[in-house]
Amino acid sequence: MSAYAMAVAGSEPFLERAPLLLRDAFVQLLPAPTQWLVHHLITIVAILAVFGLFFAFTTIAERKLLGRLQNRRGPNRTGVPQFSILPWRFKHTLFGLSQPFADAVKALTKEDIVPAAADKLLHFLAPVLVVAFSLLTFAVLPFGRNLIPVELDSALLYFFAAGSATELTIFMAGWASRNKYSLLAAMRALAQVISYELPLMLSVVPVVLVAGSLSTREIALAQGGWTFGIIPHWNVFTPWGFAGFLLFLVAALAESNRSPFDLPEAESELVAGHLTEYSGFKYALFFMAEYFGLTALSGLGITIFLGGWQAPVPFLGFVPSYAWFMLKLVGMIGFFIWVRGTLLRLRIDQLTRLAWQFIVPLALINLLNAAFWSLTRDWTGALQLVRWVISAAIVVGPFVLLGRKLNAGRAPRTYRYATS
Amino acid sequence: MSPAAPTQAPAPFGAPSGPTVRTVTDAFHGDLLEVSMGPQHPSTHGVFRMDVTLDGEVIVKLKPVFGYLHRNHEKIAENTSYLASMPYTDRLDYLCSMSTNWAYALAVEKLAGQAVPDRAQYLRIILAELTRIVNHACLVGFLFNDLGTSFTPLLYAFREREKIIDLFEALSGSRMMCNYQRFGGCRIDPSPEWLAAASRLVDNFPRFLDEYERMLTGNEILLARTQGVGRLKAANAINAGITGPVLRAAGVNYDLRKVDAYGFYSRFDFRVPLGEHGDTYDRYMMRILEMRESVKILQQAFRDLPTGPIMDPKAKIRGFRPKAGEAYGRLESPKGELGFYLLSDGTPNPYRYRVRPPSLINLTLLEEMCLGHTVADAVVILGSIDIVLGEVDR
Amino acid sequence: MLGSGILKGLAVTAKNFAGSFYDPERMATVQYPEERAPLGEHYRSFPLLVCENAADPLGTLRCVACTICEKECPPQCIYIEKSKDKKPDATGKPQLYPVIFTIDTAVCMGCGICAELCPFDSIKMDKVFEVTATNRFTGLLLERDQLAKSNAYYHSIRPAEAAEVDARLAAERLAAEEKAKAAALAKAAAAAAKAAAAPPTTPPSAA
Amino acid sequence: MESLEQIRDRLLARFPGATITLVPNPGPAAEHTISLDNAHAFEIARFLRDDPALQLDYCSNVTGIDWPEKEIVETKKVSVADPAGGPAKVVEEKTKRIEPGRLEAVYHLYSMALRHGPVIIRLRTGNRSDQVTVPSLTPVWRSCDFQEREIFDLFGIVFEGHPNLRRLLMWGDFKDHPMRKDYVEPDDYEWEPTPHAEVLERAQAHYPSVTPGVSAPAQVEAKP
Amino acid sequence: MTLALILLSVLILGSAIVALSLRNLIHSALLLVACWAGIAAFYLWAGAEFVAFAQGLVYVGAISMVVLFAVLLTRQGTASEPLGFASWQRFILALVAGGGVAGILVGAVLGTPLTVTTPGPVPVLTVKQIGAQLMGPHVVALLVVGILLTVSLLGAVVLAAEENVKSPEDEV
Repeated sequence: MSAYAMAVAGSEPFLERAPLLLRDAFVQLLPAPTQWLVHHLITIVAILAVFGLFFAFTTIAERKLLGRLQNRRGPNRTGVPQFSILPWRFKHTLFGLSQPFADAVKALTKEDIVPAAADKLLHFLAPVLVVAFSLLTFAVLPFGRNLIPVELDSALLYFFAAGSATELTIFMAGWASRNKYSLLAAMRALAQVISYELPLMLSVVPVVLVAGSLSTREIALAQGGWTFGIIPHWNVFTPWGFAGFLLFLVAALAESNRSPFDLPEAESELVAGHLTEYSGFKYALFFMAEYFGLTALSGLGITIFLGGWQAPVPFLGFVPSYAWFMLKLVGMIGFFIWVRGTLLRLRIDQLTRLAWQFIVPLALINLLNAAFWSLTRDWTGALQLVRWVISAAIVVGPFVLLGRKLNAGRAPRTYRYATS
Repeated sequence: MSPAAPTQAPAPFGAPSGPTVRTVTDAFHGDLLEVSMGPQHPSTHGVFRMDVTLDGEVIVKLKPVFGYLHRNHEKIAENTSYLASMPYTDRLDYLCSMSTNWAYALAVEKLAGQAVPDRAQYLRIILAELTRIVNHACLVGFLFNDLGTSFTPLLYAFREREKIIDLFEALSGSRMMCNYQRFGGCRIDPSPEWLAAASRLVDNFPRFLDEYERMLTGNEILLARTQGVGRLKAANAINAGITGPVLRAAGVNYDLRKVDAYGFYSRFDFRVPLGEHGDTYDRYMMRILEMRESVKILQQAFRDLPTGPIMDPKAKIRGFRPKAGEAYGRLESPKGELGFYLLSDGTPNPYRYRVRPPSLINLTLLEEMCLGHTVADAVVILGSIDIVLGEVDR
Repeated sequence: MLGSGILKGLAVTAKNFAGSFYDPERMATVQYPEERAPLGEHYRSFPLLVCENAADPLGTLRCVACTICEKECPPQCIYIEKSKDKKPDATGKPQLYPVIFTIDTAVCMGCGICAELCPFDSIKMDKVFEVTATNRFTGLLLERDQLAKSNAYYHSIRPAEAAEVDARLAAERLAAEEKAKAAALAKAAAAAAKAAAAPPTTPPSAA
Repeated sequence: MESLEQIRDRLLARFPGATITLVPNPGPAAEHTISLDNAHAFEIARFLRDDPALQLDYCSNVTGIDWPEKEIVETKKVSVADPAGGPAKVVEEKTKRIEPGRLEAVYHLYSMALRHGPVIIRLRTGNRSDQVTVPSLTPVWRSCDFQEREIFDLFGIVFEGHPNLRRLLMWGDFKDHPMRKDYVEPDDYEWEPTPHAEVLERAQAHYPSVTPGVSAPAQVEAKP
Repeated sequence: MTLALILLSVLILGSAIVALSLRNLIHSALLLVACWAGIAAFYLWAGAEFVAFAQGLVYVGAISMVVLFAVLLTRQGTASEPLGFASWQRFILALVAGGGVAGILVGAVLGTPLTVTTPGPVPVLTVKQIGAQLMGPHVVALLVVGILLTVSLLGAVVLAAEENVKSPEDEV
């Protein structure tokens, strides 16, 4: 709570403190016995509102970004609704930015279809639980220097515990739909989570090792400072951190069922996978949970590899920390969209093989690498360079070797031609 | 020996291509999953259906089911005049109406013994090769969609296809249902501006192909998903009548443009790319390489295009009645050997009109290619065969 | 190395992302209702019937109800009923005319074979592609009066082709007139000869 | 490639009991065909495929043709001797004969190995009703698989020895064979609103209350 | 506090009992997950944050998946068929096994001297302290567990790495 006390004491710029001051000002208006409850409620409402809106705009951003990647424009028609009761007509399409609200109205007004043979209870519970679980993970993310909803000592553990439960709901959805495609999707979701839970955690463990803490706040704080006043001390700018970040990205893509690991939903194979029998608002809930999960994982990635809420360069330190966090979040999600716009989907056996034959060994090696890094913390000068080289060699060598083995026998081919 | 009971088991029913396959009898297997993929499935390229039996995700049995788009095209054609069937041939393979038109015109010209002026022959080759590019670009795009991209390669391909389709529209009046070829020539003479625009487009096309290949051909996921998947052995492919790029991917050098040298193809210098493994990757690469060869043909055609009439002056548009007889005309459509068998009894309507659809016959070995692979692979194998349901079901 | 192909792909999509903002070669989409791609000279949608005079569309239809289009139409979407009487056409020759001429645009596939086969240059292909109706039977079943469009309209949508048709028709008309003139002349000459000539002389070798 | 006559002679030498006839094609295409008898067709097909000089390894196209029963009027000029002893008179004599109907399967064979073809063979059924069986060549050329099924479906030729003879395009319990010349279309599909008299008549026969200009389903619902 | 404890107990015991009585295996498995989650919540209530999250991560996140996977991959026989003698045998076996475990647990609980102390300030155990405990007095146990897990993990990797069937050269 020292950070909080510091913030309230006013040793930080006003913008940095503004959200807390706003909350406290509101809380103090209420009678004392309810204050603790309102205090937490405000946090919850703030997360819901901010990330709800963020989700809404992520959907449109994804569609527009994908559109641009594909040389289209994306949705650009939905603007200000035209109510005839208004005396004037404000006609602007707002670049289609109100598309998510139109989508929401559509999803809410659509008929909710439940298959006759479905397991009605589970079919209903799945979308509810998936949103719940995906929202739980937001509790431990440090959105700013002082903005951390719950400070937990074992925050990372909590994060993974809450996050892994979402796959369970995908299974529930797939199994309860009584649809063969959904069932296959449920199996795939289980296989995927069994394969990728481990690499995801293993890719994070080096950071825990080096930072010496499971707390997200501590990890973010540990990445403060700059070398030569320009290179931030983010974990991603170390050899093991970079490798860990890449592994984390792959595992996060798999964990959040994004392309190229969108196997449960594989629309070209399983129609819509576990979502085949969902419509209307239940479908929207799944959609929402998927984006929440993506946002949370991106947030985690930012916290543990990209310096959390820290500013990238010292002279931009005046920008409030939560703005940096959001900026990085937008960047991460943009990257995920970019990947989705480029790559094709793996097959389920290749997916598991990638996890067990490539990512898990590499993550284990990277753990060793991090151990080496933290043991050689006091190497300076020329030794610093040696440390870098050794550390880089520890990951690059196995990467090349394992990569070669993984892709053995496969290469672009040359072809012969017949002229007659 | 009775023909009904061949004692010696013939070769074509070859071994499946995947790793391990359980033998499935028709008896009930409790742990097998029967999935009817289609007719409303995103990746069956229309209203095609595969009744798939799965062991986990591995296919142990696959039965293609046809006919959802059947409209008895042949019967309709037998009840109308020769010319009135021409627009219907557009609807067979609706992605490549120009070459389908040509195949029909070729068969009718063979039936009636009609000549085609030089300029029309060149125009036909130009349009057929543009169609080949359109088809292959579409196919590759759709194949990548089946492979799970979020439409990006498809839309890049469609962007380029759009430019060619615009040319078709400017020339024939319609983007896809061109109805352009006539018995003894072509319908409309392209303007010099059209030819210049087409030539410019063709010259720019390799740039697009380069970018496309840079984006995808070396992609590790593509290699993993396609190499070694859905292998086809040359001997079985020949026996099953598989033609076109699918056959050539298996290493058989059989391209009707070279074999029959119909039209003026013998005047052109081009090569036929041949695969080695006959897997999905080879089939994909065949399309890319054929597009490159098509560009070469087109450049030669634009260079050498003669002037002159586009219609045989002796050709009859109204009251066309070929002499009694029969003819089978075939050409290398982008999907394979497209043939028209016509039987005339001297009346204005064909007595027998038959389409030899490459899409349908290329599906003959679909089950054997898919056995032992997963559902995801089946979708990709089907995509790499390149079918159009308008032609499969007719 | 593993991943190089993926990185190349990412680079290409990034290039396309950037290109979509400035390169019209990449961003080929047209914002349809506001912008429209130009229609080619040969673009075709549904048939129309050309008449000579916009003021009197039904009186100057070129169609003589020969029903070639009805017979040749592949989807059989044309229905024609011939008139009992004859009306003079543009050249003054008495011709039949269609009492009923309907085209079911819901069935029509726009192949253009009717326009191609019409010996009287009467049926031509329109370029209007935005055809919507709330009722298939009243909105898409076009009657003769709806199909009749003036020659000026035909010129406006297909200038080159219309000019060619006009020239051909004018030539035909000229030829017909000349023939008529020659026939009239011959007749007159014959009459004159008859009047002038004495009975025993040989008949004039007119024409 | 050998000429068709040479092939026939070779086949006759190889299969002495077989009846193999050449069917000429009068049209400009001049693609003449060989007609095989059903008893030997399978063996001959296998021979054609495996013969090193022919190697017809690729069966491109298989199609059916329906020849309904048809009355042929032949006019023959006969010189009749004048009973009175005058010069012989040439009299036209008309003979009517009924040519029995049959179904025919036509196979277009090519060689991919030697790049020649086509050799076209025809198989004929006895009639169009009860003797509609011909041997299946699918065991020889797998490409006949779907095409023979299609012919079975649309023409009703039964291919004996086909491993999986089911309807291909029509649904399983469909009764007739649509490509036969005497096939009558059912009138139970939704009628087209074109004012063609015969379409209207047919529609009215099926839905008695149909009037042009009103959508059919509405009228059907309105029926008592 | 007691209300929370009662609710948690109801959740844990209720879901466990219902899970036992259901015929639908998937439902049982999902209720088991609920039971585990309840136990995690109980740990949290008891102030053992680390154990609670570990319980959630391991049981809710991982073991539940394995259980579900096992249920889905198990061939279902004809369920209605009475097992007869075999059933009795199993029942006795289950009784012996379950009773043994229960006996040991009860013995352990009863054998522990539960000295009820006055509820003073609960010491907040940080992860660091737990770590220090594990790496200090209990290092042997930790090492043994670590080696065991590593061996099983490596075994899993080796099993996965082994090409089960070499992609055969037979083609269609």
